Amino acid sequence: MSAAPERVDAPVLELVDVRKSFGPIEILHGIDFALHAGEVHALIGENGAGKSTIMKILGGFLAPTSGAVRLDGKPAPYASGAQAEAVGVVVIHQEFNLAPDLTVTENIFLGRELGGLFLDHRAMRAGTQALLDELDSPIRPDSRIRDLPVSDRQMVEIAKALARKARVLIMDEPSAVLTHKEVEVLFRQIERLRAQGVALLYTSHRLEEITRLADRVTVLRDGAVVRQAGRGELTEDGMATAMVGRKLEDIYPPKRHHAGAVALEVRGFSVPPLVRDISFTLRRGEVLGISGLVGSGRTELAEGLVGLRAATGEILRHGVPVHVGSVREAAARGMAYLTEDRKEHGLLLDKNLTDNLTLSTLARFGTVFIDSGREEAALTRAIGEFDIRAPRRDMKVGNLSGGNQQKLLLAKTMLGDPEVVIIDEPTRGIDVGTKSQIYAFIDALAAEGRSVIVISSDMPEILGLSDRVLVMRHGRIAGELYGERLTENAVVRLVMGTNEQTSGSAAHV
Amino acid sequence: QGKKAVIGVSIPSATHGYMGGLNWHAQQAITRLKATYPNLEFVLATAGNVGKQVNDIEDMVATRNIDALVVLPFESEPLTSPVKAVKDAGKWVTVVDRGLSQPGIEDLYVAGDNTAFGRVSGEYFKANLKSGAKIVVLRGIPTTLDNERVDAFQAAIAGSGIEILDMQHGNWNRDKAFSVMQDYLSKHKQIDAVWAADDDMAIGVMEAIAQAGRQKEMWIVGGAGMKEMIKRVMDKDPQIPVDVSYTPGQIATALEVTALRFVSDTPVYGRFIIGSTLITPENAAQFYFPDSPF
Amino acid sequence: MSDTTRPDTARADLAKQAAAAPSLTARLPGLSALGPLLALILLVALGAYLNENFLSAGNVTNVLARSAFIGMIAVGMTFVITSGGLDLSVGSMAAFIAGVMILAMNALLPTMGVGVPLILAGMAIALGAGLLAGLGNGLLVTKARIEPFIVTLGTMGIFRSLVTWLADGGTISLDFAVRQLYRPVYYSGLFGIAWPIIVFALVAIAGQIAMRHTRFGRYCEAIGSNDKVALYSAVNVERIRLMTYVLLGLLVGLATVMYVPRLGSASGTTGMLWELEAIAAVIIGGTALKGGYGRVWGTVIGVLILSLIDNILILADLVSPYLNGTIQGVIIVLAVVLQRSKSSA
Amino acid sequence: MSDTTRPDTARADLAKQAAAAPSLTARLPGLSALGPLLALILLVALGAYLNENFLSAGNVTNVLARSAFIGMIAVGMTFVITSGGLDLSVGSMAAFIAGVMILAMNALLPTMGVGVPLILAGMAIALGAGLLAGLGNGLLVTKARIEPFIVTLGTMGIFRSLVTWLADGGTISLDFAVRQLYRPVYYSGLFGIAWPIIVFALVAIAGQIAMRHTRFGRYCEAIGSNDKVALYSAVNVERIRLMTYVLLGLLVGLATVMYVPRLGSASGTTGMLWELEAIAAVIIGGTALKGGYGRVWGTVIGVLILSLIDNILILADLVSPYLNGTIQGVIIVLAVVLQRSKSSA
Ligand SMILES: Nc1ncnc2c1ncn2[C@@H]1O[C@H](COP(=O)(O)OP(=O)(O)OP(=O)(O)O)[C@@H](O)[C@H]1O
Ligand SMILES: Nc1ncnc2c1ncn2[C@@H]1O[C@H](COP(=O)(O)OP(=O)(O)OP(=O)(O)O)[C@@H](O)[C@H]1O
Ligand SMILES: [Mg+2]
Ligand SMILES: [Mg+2]
Repeated sequence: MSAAPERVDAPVLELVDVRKSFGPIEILHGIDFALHAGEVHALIGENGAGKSTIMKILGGFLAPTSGAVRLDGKPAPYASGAQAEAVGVVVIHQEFNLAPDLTVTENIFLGRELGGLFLDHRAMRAGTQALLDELDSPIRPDSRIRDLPVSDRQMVEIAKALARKARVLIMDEPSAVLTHKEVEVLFRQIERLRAQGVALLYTSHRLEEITRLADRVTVLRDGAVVRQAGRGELTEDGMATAMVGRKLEDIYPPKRHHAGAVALEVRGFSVPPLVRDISFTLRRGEVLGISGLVGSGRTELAEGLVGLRAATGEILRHGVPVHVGSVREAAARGMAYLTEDRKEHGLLLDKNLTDNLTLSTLARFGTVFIDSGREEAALTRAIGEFDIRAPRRDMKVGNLSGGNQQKLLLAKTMLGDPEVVIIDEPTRGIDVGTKSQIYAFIDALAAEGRSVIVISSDMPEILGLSDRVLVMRHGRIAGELYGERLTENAVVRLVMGTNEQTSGSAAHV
Repeated sequence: QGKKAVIGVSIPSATHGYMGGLNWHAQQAITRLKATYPNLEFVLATAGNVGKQVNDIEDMVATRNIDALVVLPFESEPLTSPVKAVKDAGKWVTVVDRGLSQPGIEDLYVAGDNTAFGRVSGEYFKANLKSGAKIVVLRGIPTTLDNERVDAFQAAIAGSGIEILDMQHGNWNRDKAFSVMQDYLSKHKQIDAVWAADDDMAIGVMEAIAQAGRQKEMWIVGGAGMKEMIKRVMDKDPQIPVDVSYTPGQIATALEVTALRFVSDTPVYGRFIIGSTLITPENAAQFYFPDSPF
Repeated sequence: MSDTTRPDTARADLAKQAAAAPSLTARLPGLSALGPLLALILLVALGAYLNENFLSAGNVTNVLARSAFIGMIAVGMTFVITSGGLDLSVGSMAAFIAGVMILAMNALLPTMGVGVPLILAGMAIALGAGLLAGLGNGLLVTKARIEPFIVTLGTMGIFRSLVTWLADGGTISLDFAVRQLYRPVYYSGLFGIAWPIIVFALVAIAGQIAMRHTRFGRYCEAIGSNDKVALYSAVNVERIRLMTYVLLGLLVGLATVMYVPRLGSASGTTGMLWELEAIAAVIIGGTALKGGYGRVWGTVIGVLILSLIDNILILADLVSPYLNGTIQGVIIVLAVVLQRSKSSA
Repeated sequence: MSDTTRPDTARADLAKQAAAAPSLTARLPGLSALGPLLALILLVALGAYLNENFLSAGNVTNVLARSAFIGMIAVGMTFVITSGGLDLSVGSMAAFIAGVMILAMNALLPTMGVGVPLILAGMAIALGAGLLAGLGNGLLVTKARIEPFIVTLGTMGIFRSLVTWLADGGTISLDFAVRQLYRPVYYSGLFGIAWPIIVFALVAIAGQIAMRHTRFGRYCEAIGSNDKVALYSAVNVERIRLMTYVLLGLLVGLATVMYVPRLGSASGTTGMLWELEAIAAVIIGGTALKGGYGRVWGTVIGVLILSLIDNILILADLVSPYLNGTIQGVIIVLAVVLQRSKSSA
């Protein structure tokens, strides 16, 4: 079925009949695949299809179990990521590959510091600043990675890769944690590199990005290539169908408008230093979206609400003021929060699926002793419900594919059966097929009479899911939109702080 | 004699029973001397290791302007130069118990006799055991003074036909001695006597023997004159027939004699060797200090 | 359509495999986990080869009973280390508790008289003192947020010097008559098994169960693995951390309750270097020093390895006793080499 | 176009905010970093208050010179800990090196005679022995992949027992004539500053520069922070780790070179507990025990704090000497409380 236009020039980097197994389980089944200079090649597939594994093999971070990696037609002369970088094959990893205790500059130049016997701090700092400027990023070169929000960390990853002067640049879901504006910056860089003749490999679950960027698309399903296509040959629908193996319906559930009693009321809520004076109400059966730029304080607000950050102001549940000083208290009040930072705050990467799934609700699994039977049953249910693809149930969560980690995190949050659930970036890195499942799930929560807050930087997602949208800017609520007035245009204008009257044309954020 | 004088006292810290006793005697003597001679001031420092002791001595000279130093060297060799430096600075030096490696530095030397300690013990074994008797030995912390004692002991029993089955380090520690003795008892079917070489170790040894129910088989000689042990000797405990004195009170003697130098014109130069005597039921009473913690 | 069948069967396979639940490799402890056990077995074999009395009931009882103090403490230490902490103070704490306990019993003697109530009072005091000491460490770590290394280095010095001070530099001894009554708690036993061994076994079993089958153990691992994640997962991180120190304090108290009847005394040297031995036992047993993974049964093996080395060195006249430390060091390292595969995997 | 300007200023504002706020806390060492310094200053003030001679040249020289041994070792330890390692063997290693050095010098004496060449030969031997000892630790950690805690616990016992064995349980002494020649290396100096102080200062400065301004230091931090990341970034993780242990071994050798002229001997108790003191100094100085962040100047302050505590305890007859440990412990904990703000942030 695959019918891609044959390229005449020789590929730069190539996989020939590559297979990869982890233990007894084969993940990749004979992949053939080539990257050409001056071309953006997109690799798409469901969560766990093997995209990251392919990228790691290309970048020298994993060795194929069988098959060959060829650079310029010859066997690739590298056995590690570091050696690959030395010959110009650079990877932006899906998992962050930054040392948390080091600063932005130190990370960007790690392994290739400037200076002779002594480090040339000034030059490295200037170099970093230049890179960040190029990326239009306000990150300070001296910030420690530990202190940066995820989106900024991703920008640092990108800057680090750009600094590597690549011949081949492999990007594993670089846009997943970025906002539209940052994605635009990224795309400009990608286009610049393509023009310079760099061979690029790109993956994303946002199919519109693929349509826009890719000169060539390879569709992966369960570790095998099922389709290759040139630019314009596949519509987004076509890609989704090829990935999932079945036709996808409209991914957003129909809107409901039957909100019930007020479940949560927030009055004059401030989370120092940024978030000030937030008030809103949330009804039963309602999905409330919160939109805003990166750094507008959405995460801080959410973390304040569930007691993870010191906050002032009032929280009322069912009209009664409650004290929420910790996640435990929040849970006791029926409130749960799903973090946007699954690596640092969400999952124990070196523990197995069960331990992670039940961690926040362990009290429900037995009284004195943990009932591992019930835990296993819960995992089986979660695997089914959220379509978690794990080769083995007892594997470390860190070895799950990125999207499956996110699904597990969702399952973990939902296990507590919360009445009010705040989901920060619910579908980061989740494939289109599963996205609709998650949307349906969120919809079902609301239909059951629960209240959901969705924080998302994905505009269609916010619009498609929410009954009502709060827009935050600079730590304050910039406006509230619902019903007729809930349009992309209106949200964008509030997000950007553009005057309501100026009927602007800001289409992209 | 109204002139103020500061006497620095540097001794090892109370890391085992004997040193505990020595600390106690030092503090008692200081309290007593301070009360008697108001013009005397004392600086007491205890050290857990050689380095710390040298530091203490330096500090006393540099900041407390001591006129005299009473020192019980943790080890002889490394303290020789630092103490010599004190002497060279014109201070009075009293050395207690362990001599310096270079003779003639100290003005006054008050000491127990480690060689005698081992010899007296060995002679008792030789006199009270038949040829072919089997004994086990517990040694202290590996140090020169432990070597001196053990060498003298071995020399004293030489030719007696007494067989030393085992010699392991009990580190002058009850717990360690207890487990070493337990292992000896598992290992050796016949043991006729134990030289525990220290009363703290003897206590651990006794417990191990009691546990094995072999009290009747062997007797024990410890050393240093811990009050509980002296009591047993006085009470004619067959397990503890004798003890060997190595009095921690020697520090008090040294302090008193040194103090005399500053409160009177009594010439006090010289060497006072407090020999190690065999403590038997007959003379035990004169070694018994029920108030001492040791 | 033929190209869709392959992935679908593949997916079904995957699902089946996943459903097949914890696989063999995870259920069996695996070579890495068996490392210390192997080392223990080798040591036992060596001991039996070197000395026929090695496997005698008497020697086995001795070794096990001696291991009991460090053993109980090491079980508590496993939880502290698993949750990312450390406690250097346990040895001094044991000495301090022993001192306090003996002084208290001697003081209560005139009013209570020699009898079981006095012993029980002493035990209660020891456990109470252990609890308070552990609480102190725990509060300094969790509330004052000081590095555990520093907190417990500080309290190590404090406890040690307090007991020396209480003992006036010498030894604190339990009244003779009381001791006679108390002695059997160390020396006697049930069905021929000494009490310390029984208590240690119970502590070890309870510890293993607590680590694997209770929330507390699970939370300790979670906190040690990533305390931020634990915090976001509604785990009361501070309380669990505090509890590990309190538990350890209690176990030090319990160890002291078993220790005092042995020699009936405490001094400034009691429990010297127990902390190092306990930590070493924990690490030899396969618990990660950085936290996140605890293995109580491994700790028990670690403790046994350490006390067997001493036992064997004395039973066999291998070399100069000066070199005991060398052999000890070599065996410790070798015991861990046997589980090297773990970190290299 | 007007609608795009606003957001851009908004972002610029944000950037400004971001630039303004953290810089104060990050650029300046900040309260957290100044904590140990503050503790040091308080201690000096206390000492000066208690005794007029405290600030005398003699006393200051004494305190600094004796800090030099632990100081040099602690500087090396800072690198080891920063890169996620640990070394418990340094104290025993120093004793062992001192023993080997003295025996070698005594053995060379008949052929070389008393003279500077003999001293230099001794120094070379000490440094060589340190290098080899560090290499041994390092290889066991990196090649055999054993937990540094276990490796160095093992080698701690090994070095300690080897020196006891070499000394035949007693003391190894440098020939008297040689000692007289060698003595000035500790007791004499340059422009009135004692040699150990000069050497320590040089080591500290070099260490600070190496940590902040060379690749080696940068890589140590990166490895300690996340060794996977370092590996992915073409850092030779194993070699850097190995180098930290070798460096530490060399510095232990250097410390021994300065130590031997002070006491002229070595025994089984030489360097006892230096490891604990060195590690404590590193942690008090603000280096994270888990690695990833090293602060050499903090270590120097930590060393000075520790040796000042001892010094001050002698200055004032505060209490029973039995309670010294209590005061010491309290001060250590307090010194770190002053930097508590760090972890709570
Ligand atoms: N080290 C490992 N051990 C075991 N299984 C692994 C390991 N690494 C990856 N896998 C498994 O290989 C499969 C492919 O993972 P990969 O990360 O390549 O997926 P992906 O296509 O990138 O998915 P996503 O879109 O969710 O990022 C997954 O089932 C994953 O769990
Ligand atoms: N630990 C931290 N240290 C320093 N600054 C922080 C830290 N966490 C967040 N910030 C800053 O606080 C501001 C608000 O961040 P927050 O994550 O709440 O924003 P957000 O609206 O949720 O954005 P995002 O879309 O990235 O989630 C940002 O400027 C961010 O850089
Ligand atoms: Mg992936
Ligand atoms: Mg956010």
